[in-house]
Amino acid sequence: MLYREAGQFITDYRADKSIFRLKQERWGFYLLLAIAFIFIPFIGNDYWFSAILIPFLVLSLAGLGLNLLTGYAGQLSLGSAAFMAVGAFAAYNFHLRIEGLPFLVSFLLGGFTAAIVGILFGLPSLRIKGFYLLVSTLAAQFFVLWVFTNFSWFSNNNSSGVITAPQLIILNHDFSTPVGRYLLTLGIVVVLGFLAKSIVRSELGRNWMAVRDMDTAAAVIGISIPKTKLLAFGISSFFLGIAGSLWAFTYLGTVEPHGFDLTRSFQILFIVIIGGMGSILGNFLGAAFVILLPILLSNISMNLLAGAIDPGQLENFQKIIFGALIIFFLIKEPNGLAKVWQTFKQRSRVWPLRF
Amino acid sequence: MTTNEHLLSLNNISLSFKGVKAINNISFAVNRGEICALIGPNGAGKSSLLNVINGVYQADEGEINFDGESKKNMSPHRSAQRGIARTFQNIALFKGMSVLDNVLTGRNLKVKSSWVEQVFNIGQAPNDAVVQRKKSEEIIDFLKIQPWRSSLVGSLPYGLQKRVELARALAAEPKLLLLDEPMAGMNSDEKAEMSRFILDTQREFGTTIVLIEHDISVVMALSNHVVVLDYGKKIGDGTPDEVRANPEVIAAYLGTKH
Amino acid sequence: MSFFFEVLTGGLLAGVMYSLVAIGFVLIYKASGVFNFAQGSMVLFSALTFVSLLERGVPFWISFIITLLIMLVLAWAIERFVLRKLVNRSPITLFMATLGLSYIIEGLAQAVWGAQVHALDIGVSDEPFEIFGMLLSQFDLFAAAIAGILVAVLSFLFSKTRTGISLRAVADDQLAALAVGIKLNRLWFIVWGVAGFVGLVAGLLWGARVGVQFSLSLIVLKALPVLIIGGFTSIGGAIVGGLIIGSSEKLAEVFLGPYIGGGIENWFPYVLAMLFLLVRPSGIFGERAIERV
Amino acid sequence: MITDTFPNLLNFQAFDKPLSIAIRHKQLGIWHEKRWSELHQELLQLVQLLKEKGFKAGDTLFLLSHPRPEALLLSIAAHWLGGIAAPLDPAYAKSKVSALLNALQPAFIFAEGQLQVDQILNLGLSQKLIIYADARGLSHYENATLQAYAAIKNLQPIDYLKQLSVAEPEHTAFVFYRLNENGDVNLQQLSHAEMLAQGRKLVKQEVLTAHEEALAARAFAASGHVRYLLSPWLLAGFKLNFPENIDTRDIDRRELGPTLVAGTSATYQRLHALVESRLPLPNTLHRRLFDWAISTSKIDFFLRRLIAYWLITRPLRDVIGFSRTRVPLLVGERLPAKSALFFASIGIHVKNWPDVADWQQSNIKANIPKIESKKVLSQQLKQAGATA
Repeated sequence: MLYREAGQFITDYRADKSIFRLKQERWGFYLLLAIAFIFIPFIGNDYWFSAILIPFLVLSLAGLGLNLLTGYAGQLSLGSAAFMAVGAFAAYNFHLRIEGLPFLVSFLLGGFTAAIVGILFGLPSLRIKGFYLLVSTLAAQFFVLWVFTNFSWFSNNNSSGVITAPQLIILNHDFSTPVGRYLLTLGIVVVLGFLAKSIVRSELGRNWMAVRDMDTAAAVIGISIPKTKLLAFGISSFFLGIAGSLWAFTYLGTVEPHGFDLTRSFQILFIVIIGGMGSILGNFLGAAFVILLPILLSNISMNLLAGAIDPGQLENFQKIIFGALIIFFLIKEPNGLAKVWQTFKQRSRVWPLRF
Repeated sequence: MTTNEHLLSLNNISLSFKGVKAINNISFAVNRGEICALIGPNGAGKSSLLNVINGVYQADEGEINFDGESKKNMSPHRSAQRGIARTFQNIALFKGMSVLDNVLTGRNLKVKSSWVEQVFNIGQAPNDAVVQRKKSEEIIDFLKIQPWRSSLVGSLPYGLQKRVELARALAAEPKLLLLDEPMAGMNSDEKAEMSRFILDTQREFGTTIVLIEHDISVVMALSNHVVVLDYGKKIGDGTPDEVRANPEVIAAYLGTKH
Repeated sequence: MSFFFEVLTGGLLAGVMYSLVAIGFVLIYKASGVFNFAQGSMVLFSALTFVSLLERGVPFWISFIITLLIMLVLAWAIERFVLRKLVNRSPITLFMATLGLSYIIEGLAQAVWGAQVHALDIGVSDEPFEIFGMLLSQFDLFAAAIAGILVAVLSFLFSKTRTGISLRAVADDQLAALAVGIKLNRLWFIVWGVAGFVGLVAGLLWGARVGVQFSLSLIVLKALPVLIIGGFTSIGGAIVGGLIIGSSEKLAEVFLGPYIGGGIENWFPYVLAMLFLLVRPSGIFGERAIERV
Repeated sequence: MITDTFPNLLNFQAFDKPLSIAIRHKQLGIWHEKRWSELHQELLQLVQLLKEKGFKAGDTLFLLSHPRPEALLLSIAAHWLGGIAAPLDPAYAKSKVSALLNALQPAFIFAEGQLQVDQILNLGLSQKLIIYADARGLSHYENATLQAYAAIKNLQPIDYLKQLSVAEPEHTAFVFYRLNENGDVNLQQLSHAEMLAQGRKLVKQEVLTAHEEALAARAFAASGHVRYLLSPWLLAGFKLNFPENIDTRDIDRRELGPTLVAGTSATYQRLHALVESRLPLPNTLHRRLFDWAISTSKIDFFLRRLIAYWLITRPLRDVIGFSRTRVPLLVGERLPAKSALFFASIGIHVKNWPDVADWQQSNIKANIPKIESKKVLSQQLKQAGATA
């Protein structure tokens, strides 16, 4: 609507593969990055970084992880938090037990460990579909947490299974300040975001969607279902694993296994549903929603209702509202906020005409 | 028993669901480069037969010889690798993907680069991507669906979806193409167009085609070879004219309205 | 040896509880193909309502009736405002909707009745008595009896009454059922209502056992493996599955626990269910469908 | 000073700006570009091909095709050898085209693809050569006169320094045929000089430069397009763009955003109808805004124009691919008031240029749709040649 497309045509296929076809979109995105990396660090305060921005980023990443599995490959999972836990605890142990291992590397290794565990619990998906798969992912959820609580080795014999963040130092620059942790998280999330985008646009991404939309046809045109599904589990868990490390070490600082319990998995699932299945952007929208709504509610009850509602009740209302929202989205906009954005963009492309 | 000019031959195939015989001891052979039509009343077992040929169903008895290799049964994946592509009676496209992406998935077996190479756009990936895109575009051009290249298949009219599904099958550059009622629910113009596409496919790519079709006029116009099924049995097999002359066929099929 | 049997029967009787919840699932799944994750919160909600009424001095049966009515209203609301708007959506979607539903119901229950634990006494003593040299809980036997009766009644209803028959028809083929003029909406309402009733019974028994508290809603997680093993569409299967899960997890806890660490009953049922799946992907009693293409 | 003919001008452009883009053709989803030098090379190969096939001065090359670079280049190659290009309107009814072909008994034909080739072969003409561009479906045809355009790739181009173009300005460059209602063949002969003169007039008046982007959505099947698109292209040396196919031309126009559009009344009316069909529904706020914005009422003030421009006309122009259009030409008959008003109201001021309709009655008679003995027709054709 506001910008012209005329004259933006492609003369080779490589150009057509770029994520933002129109230069205006490209610029808009760069601007966004600039704001996130340069502007916000200056204006943001510690509360914003620690209580809103960092968890927002980490949950976006987690949602991304689950979205790859559920939104793109169509495999439902209730075990997301378990894979986050694996990532976090693995990273912690790598960093703890390998002398002088840069923590970024240990994050990465944590991610890979999560991927392996993910593939293990994904194996049943080769024989079973739909709800039946829930069993496998729930098994992961409970088994993993049980392991981390029962075997204190994983938490370096900490009585309550708590693990603590390593020194966040890259090239002897300390990232443990709120701004530092924000920038660190942002950097990792942006990189992984691009990675995810190029995965879903690659052949693998297409195969995932093919399996999701019609697995019989996918098999008939020669897509290897087992490979496709297991890769989905592996890669999804890799993203979740990294998100776990960030959750534990750049957001909370210390975490116990039950920081990754079933409710966390649900929270991530909600992010995906509200944000939009099968969309990268959606995870960020969904995460923002899930983070901001409670804050909004509590502010309302604080300021408008002058704290008439006690926190316990507030939590209940939150639950009700979230439940209602989930149902609302499933009924009205099954493809979530991302779809809303998509529709808006499409409408404005043809504005002032209808189509 | 398969001589060289037979691309596909079925020997005494039988299949049953829960005791009900869907296919009863059927044998026939398809020559290289021919268009072979399977006809017969609804429930004659035509679709089931296609499903057996490319391994969606596993035959209870009998064996399939494809391209000089005999198998009792094959997985769909294996049969795709060996060059069998197909379309489905009720369209089985990937509704959430664009036309181009659907056609691209059809080429998944031709892709040279590994997924890692593709994700990081290294190694063979950059060239491979271009090659696959070009091939897909050629198919899109061949079936004249350029205007819808980037629209979601779910949003396209029925006739077009049928064409896109054919495109996806052709993208695999198959030796054998199985078409399950490619013209079901089309008007005469669309049928004519689709027939033309099918003929061109056979001529341009030398693809052997086995198709199921109810419209006898289309069958007679298109096919070099007709096999007639009724209640899971083969009751006719030969050139269109031979079949048209076959009294049993007339009784079982041509007599009844379809 | 007798100790083994003691654990076994204890497990079996606990399994009865699982079965009770699982039955609620099966009913709804048969009728609407919905995997109702909210079953657990329905159990919690009903128990909480009941006990709160009781605490406010309402007589036992009155509060039972009231609770039942509330559960019916709930069922009606669910059918009217959720299911009806999600007809012929994918099962996954429906499942996620019930996930949202469970959040609403739990939030509602605690917002109205508070989150503290309530003790519930339904007048059945829980002190164990000895039989064939092993200790059995009187309460467990009572629960088993109730479950038995419930199952008997349900299976009678579903084999004899019109509703029951149309339910089976729907389970077989929704379109065909619609064609012969079965009103799905009405059926769904009934089924959810019955599921609510079953949930109430289960809620009372569990509540009396462990106290009425939030954790009640978590037994839904146990019901899942039960269903996997028993098959989603068979009440009998739900019972058997419940018994298998109940007993095996207790046995595992007692005999495996010491070696690999306690608290394994959280995940053991799932592992067991997975093993089942690998052997028999559609459960013991569930029927396998042929894929049409 | 080189003589004023199409081939010479192409020579000139190839020397003047060898490396700048001359032609874009959207194929297989992307715009394929050709530079003037490449174009020149291809032209020389085509000349070679035509020579080999015995095309000589005075021969006519008939073109059955939608707009394609191949058709364009072949025309100029024919000119090179002193021949004439006769494009047949692809919008013409099949039966009429067949009737024309029968009447005219062409020896050299360019056919876009299988459909056209079939049409020609079914007529059983005694043609010497059929060049086809789109090989789809033709691989199994066994007809000695069939020749794939692609085959020129491995042809040794003529040495244009030794074999200069024999075309002369007063030669007929293009001839257009049509049938009147009682089946007489009418024709229109256009010389190089005349066409280029009018082209030059346009270039001068509209100040067309080498930077124009023109879209050739219609074939050069009407003299107007030769006058106002083809010759300006060769004179000003701008970029000529061909859409992927007739169905995608709207998408392609939007992608490209041409600066020069040469359309007929039909072209513009079609576009107008397209917009009409997609307007916001009546009695919606959206629609009211639209109407208010494009209303050409007298009460006009700065703010209104500003809002109208940014909210409606500018985006609308982009959607229909006119956002960069500097010279919207209307060739031939003028627009109906309604359409004219519409385009004016969104700031597209269509410029009307006359399409001189100097149709001459030939005494060739064609029969539509049935074909009678070709012998008689060919005799009539001979007479026509004698009398002309």
